[in-house]
Amino acid sequence: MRDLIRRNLPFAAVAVVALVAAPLLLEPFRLGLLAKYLCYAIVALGIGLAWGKGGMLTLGQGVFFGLGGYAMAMYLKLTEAGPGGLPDFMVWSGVEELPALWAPFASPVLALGMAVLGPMALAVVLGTLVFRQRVRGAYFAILTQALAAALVILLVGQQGLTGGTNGMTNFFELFGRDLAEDSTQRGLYLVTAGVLGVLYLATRQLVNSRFGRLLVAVRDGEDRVRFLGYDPALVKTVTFAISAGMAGLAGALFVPVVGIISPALLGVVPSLELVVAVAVGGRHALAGAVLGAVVMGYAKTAFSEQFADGWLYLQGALFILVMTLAPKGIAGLLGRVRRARTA
Amino acid sequence: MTAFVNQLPIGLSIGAVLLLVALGLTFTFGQMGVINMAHGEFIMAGAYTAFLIGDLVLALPAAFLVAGAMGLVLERAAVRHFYGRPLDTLLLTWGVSLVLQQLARDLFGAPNVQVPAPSWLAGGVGILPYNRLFIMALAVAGVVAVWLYLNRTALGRRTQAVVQNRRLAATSGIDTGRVDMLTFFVGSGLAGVAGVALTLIGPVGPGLGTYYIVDAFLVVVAGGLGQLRGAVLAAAGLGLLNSYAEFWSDASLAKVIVFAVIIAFLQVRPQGMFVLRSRVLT
Amino acid sequence: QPAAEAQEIKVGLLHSLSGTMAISEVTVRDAELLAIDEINRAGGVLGKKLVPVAEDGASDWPTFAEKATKLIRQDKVATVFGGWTSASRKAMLPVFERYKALLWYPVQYEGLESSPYIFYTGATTNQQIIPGLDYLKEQGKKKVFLVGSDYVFPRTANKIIKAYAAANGMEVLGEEYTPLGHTEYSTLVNKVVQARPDAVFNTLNGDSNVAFFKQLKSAGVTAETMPVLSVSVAEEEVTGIGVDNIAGHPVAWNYYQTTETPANEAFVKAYKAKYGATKVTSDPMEAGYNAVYLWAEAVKKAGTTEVEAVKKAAPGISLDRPEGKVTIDGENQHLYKTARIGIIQPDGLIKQVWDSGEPIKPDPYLKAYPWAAGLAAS
Amino acid sequence: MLELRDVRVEFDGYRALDGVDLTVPEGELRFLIGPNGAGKTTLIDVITGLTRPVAGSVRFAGHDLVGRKEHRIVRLGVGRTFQTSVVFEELTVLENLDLAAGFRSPLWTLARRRRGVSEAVAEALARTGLEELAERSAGVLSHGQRQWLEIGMLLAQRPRLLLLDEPVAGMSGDERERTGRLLTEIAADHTVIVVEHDMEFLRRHASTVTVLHEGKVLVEGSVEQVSADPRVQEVYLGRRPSDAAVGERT
Amino acid sequence: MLLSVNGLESGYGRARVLFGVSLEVEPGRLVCVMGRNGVGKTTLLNTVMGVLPATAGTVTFDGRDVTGLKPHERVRLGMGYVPQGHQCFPQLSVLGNLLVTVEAAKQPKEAVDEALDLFPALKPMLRRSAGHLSGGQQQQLAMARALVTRPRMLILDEPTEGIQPSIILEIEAAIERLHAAGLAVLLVEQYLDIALRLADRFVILDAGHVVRTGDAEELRRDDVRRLLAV
Ligand SMILES: Nc1ncnc2c1ncn2[C@@H]1O[C@H](COP(=O)(O)OP(=O)(O)OP(=O)(O)O)[C@@H](O)[C@H]1O
Ligand SMILES: Nc1ncnc2c1ncn2[C@@H]1O[C@H](COP(=O)(O)OP(=O)(O)OP(=O)(O)O)[C@@H](O)[C@H]1O
Ligand SMILES: NC(N)=O
Ligand SMILES: [Mg+2]
Ligand SMILES: [Mg+2]
Repeated sequence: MRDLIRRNLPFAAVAVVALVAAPLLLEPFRLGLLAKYLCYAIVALGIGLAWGKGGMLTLGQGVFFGLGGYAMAMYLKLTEAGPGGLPDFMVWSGVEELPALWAPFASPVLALGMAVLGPMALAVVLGTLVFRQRVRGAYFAILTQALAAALVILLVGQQGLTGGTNGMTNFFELFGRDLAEDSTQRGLYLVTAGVLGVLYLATRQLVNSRFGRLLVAVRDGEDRVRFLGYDPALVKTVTFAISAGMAGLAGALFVPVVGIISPALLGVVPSLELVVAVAVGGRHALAGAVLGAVVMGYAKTAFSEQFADGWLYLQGALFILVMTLAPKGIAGLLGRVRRARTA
Repeated sequence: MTAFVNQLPIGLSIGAVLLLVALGLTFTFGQMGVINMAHGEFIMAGAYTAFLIGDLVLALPAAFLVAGAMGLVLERAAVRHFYGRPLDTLLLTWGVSLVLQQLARDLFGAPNVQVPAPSWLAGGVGILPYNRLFIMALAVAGVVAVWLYLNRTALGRRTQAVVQNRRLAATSGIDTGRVDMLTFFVGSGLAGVAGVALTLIGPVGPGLGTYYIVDAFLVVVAGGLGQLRGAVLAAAGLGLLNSYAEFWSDASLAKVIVFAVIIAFLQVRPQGMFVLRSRVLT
Repeated sequence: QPAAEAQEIKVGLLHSLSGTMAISEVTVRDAELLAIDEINRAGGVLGKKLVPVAEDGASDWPTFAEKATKLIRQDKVATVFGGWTSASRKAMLPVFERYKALLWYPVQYEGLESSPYIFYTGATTNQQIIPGLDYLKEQGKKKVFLVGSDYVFPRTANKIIKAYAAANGMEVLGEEYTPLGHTEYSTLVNKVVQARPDAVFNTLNGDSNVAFFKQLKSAGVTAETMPVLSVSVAEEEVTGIGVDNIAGHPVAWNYYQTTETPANEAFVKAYKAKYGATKVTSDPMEAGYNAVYLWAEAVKKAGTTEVEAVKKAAPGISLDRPEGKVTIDGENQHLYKTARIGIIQPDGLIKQVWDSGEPIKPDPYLKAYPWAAGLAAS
Repeated sequence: MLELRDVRVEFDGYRALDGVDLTVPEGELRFLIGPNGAGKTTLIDVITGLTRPVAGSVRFAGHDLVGRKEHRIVRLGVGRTFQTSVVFEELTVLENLDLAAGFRSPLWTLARRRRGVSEAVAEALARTGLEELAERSAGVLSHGQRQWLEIGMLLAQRPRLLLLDEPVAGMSGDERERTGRLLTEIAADHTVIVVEHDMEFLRRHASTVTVLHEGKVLVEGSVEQVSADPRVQEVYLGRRPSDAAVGERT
Repeated sequence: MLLSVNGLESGYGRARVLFGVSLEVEPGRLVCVMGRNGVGKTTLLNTVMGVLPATAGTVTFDGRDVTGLKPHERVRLGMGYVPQGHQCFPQLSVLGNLLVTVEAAKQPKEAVDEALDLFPALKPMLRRSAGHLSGGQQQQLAMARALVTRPRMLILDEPTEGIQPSIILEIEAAIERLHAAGLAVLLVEQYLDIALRLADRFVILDAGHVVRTGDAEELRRDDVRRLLAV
């Protein structure tokens, strides 16, 4: 019992800061940014699971994030257009009738369901195809990267259906509440933080379970696992789907928080940035993944505000330094400090 | 009909471009397992070298040296701490690529620069301009040189030994550090050569590398890791596929089709076109 | 501190300083900085100095929205000058409308928009695309091929072109889009060459233009046999494309470095003095430069930087700018602008061959063009 | 009951197995010897689905094994160890064993934490003498300790057919003895096939021996019969049968 | 003294494995390192070769302190190593494996033929990929590979593991011949009888400490043998 409390103390402390202190102390604009980082942290958590524990380096997590985001955006656009109305971008793209694909997204339940289940379904299909054929390592990484590139091109090309390069923006209300209101934004922040907390605990539980051990075994010796009677493809597909679902949910939260979804948010570069964030935070620990997303998100904002002209140097340098000096990321560094103190 | 027939040489010439940009990767990725995302920026460095020198032929060896030297520095300063962790190198070198892009922007300015094409490359035969033929010739020459290097020289053999069993290589008397440096030098140098060639057909600016990097890796993946003949066939195949897919639909859809075909292909041949089977369990 | 603050007015500059769009946007930012310098040297606005706060949009639309919010809410700037691509403008629009702040957008665009919180200082379609088409028609070009980047500006522009062609006895032989940043044009060039059009209408943006023109030239296409009219290639792109590859082809804009006005002489001189003698000036730069002056004028007229007052003061303001006289239209917050067709010269500059004579009234929804009815269905 | 009929395996034209017939009845401890490269490991690979034969059939307890996926074969009750041991270095010894024992439970039940030590795992720990190392991660084990862990994982799987590829290589004399006794014990109610080169080990523990040579079964019989066979001496034991008593171990 | 190891310590990360190991190999002598599984034999050889860094102590080869040298530099000084577990360059051919080593060690090509004469079983498979060989074949290749560097001292980690009896005899004979020809050998071996036949001296390790050294005769003593029992 004591052990249980001790183990959860850091988590509880962070939760109090995030849920109580942050909304009180931060001005609305900054709180909104923090909410955005937390959305990324949810994606990072999934990457931490799939890559850190399962060894699947997914460079296409933006795809799932994007699907979730688009599902939510479609719902928002439809409520705003009202029954029979058309979303603004369709009007200037010359679309005259609501495409059939859009119809289900008028329902918030279906839209949210699609935001999570859609990415999971895609992950299951893709996972079944590639994992069963034992595509892995760098092959898998590059395939997912190509997937991200392809999806962006597809979305951009279907301007009437998706808003093209612009994506979708200009949202006004969510479940009847004015999105411009600071109180709505604070509420969204709290929801995001809460979702992240719950997912973190659930993922931690999963990682510490026997399934988690199996996952590590698959990562380190996929072929050997077969001879223990498990199907690694199934284990990987399930994990990949879970991480895709998380990314989808994060995307759905992101849209009302940030107010835009566009192909620029889900292509090769943002997908890579998320993986980088996980690496910086420390992919071997779930907390590291979350931490990395928040730190890198903050660093990007801070650097680009301070040094609008040369911030890429700083971001690149920060990242190269962490990778070379602390290959296990910030979490690894903290672990080392803690061990050194107890030793 | 002519248009249709024309697509054949066009496809091959697209393949030659793909092959040229991917050739260096068969070294750094195929041989050493390093997923070098800064490969694109080494291509860019080659292109800027051509810009500075202003003469295409002189630029070829110079770009090889410049990009090679950059690769050498990258290898010594960072990549060497990452052997055995190929997926981590991907992230590291991506950071490097960001910095190099920004550096180019500061050194040469954000706008594109122009490398004049030599007058003897004006004109062409049939649908293929001389500059495309030049690129195809360069790709062929590159493949031959790489093949000879890997299979006919002691250095090539040493490279393979280090990749396959680093520790054993060291205890067999191979200076693994030097082999790593050399391999990275050659792989990066080849990127520089590709950069010179690309000045003939595309923009020369800080973003140059980003336009080619995903395609280059796809060629290596479809061909089979470290497999030269695989890379050649994959490049030609993807070039033709691209050319006909774009001919029938459009450039956007062609890219999507290429990706779909690669996934389908990996269903049949999960490790790319040519696989080196090994009995070692992973 | 408060005393000093009272002596300053913060204005936001929001352009891509990194990423693909940096190529173009950095120069616009530079031109805006030049205008701020000049105004400050002349005593500022309402006796206060302008202090630029620059942010990087990073060629990423959501970042534009985020940085716009930051400029408005955190820095409390009086106004923002920024954006280039339509996507970045669309991303920023709700932010400016939500916080009732002002954006000055300096680039030609596809029209069909007039936000109460945006001033558009670049051309709308009837000040660039349609004059370009008129020019082609005048030159006897009846068959055109449309080539563009895959996003909203080229797609909308091409819709307008097709409607125009239908109404004016022109034939559109093909319409092709490539992703932004695409560099492999051999297939597309083959399609164009096989279609044998009289002219190509080019709405490619950014680096793709370099690849397109280089590969077109190697395929033996010349400006004599098949002119390519571009609406997104200005002076600073010419160097990167290579003068040899593009000389002789026409472009459509409102301003060229060679435009002969006293204001332009001063602008070019000042710009080169500040940024280097080899630098060129272009239409979007000039539109950004103008934006700062127009806003300053409106503030002077309103006697305050308060947004609603500035909006109210702006309509009708008319200034002599490098491109000639521009006037703020009260109805849609666009400018009256003179359309100009130019030919790219071997020295890399653009020589005007045609102009609309007087400034054209902005018509973002093309209400004055019967053939365009139905294009703007809102 | 295991039955192989006319099994052929080719690698790029090279015949690694060239028509092998082999029958191992239930409850037998069968030893498989043969020169390096004779095809012993390949034979195990074929049975466990790692290598697909170009011809022939492999039947186990009424099931045809050819073409089945590896993990399905394991689920039929066929377990193996590897010549070069492969264990999960980041997991503890206990977790390695638990994983091996857990494949029968459905995937979703794995979502719970491991509580305590299951019977199969406890037994495997005891039999392999790894109790003291139970909480250490497998990555720190020495070569010989890994061999034991491999055997432990095999035991924890509770298979009906056990295939062991050179289990005592790298073990010290005492450990060989312990392994031998363990195998004999297991063979009482399981089918066990052991690949080994250690003739002394065979002499002490083997009843029936199959000798493989160049992808074919050369002879089958008791240790004495086999060692006395001149062909076996020629290709395997060496020309000095008396000297071949390289039995005494540390 | 050809090789002298003094107070050597090393390990993996924070786990220490060797605690002040000292031993010596005279020119032309064969020293056998023995001990139970996991006592640190492989760790010792790896540290001697420079694969693992020594955290304390020195390794001197031929009068030269090599403690800080890289593995390949030690090979060029004449230390030939056959690691445990029949390792090879799997995608190179058998001949490629030998060639790459002979070139790296800057030895003439004839060294390859000499090595092959010692392991004739390799001759018919020179063109095959080494990764496709059986375990025993790979072990022979590993020995041959160490020999082509023309070492002055051979360091062998359980060279007979996984090898068929007749070839064990051959390997033993080969070691004996090499030894007789003046090559110094540091050998880790589990087969006591082989150790008895080959060794001039032995070193017994336990838990990272040297617990006993002596000459071949002493190995026969029961109290020494007990050190090796579990
Ligand atoms: N994947 C493969 N590709 C090519 N040849 C192979 C492959 N696997 C095995 N071989 C060849 O098949 C033959 C039999 O190999 P196998 O490993 O079964 O021998 P073994 O009897 O287990 O030998 P050892 O006692 O040395 O372990 C060897 O000659 C080997 O080279
Ligand atoms: N890579 C490693 N990381 C951590 N610990 C290790 C590692 N390799 C070995 N060890 C530990 O070091 C100790 C010595 O291992 P070593 O391999 O040197 O033993 P050995 O005497 O060669 O045993 P064997 O006879 O089984 O080969 C063992 O207890 C082992 O647990
Ligand atoms: N408005 C433009 N050119 O995107
Ligand atoms: Mg074997
Ligand atoms: Mg050992």
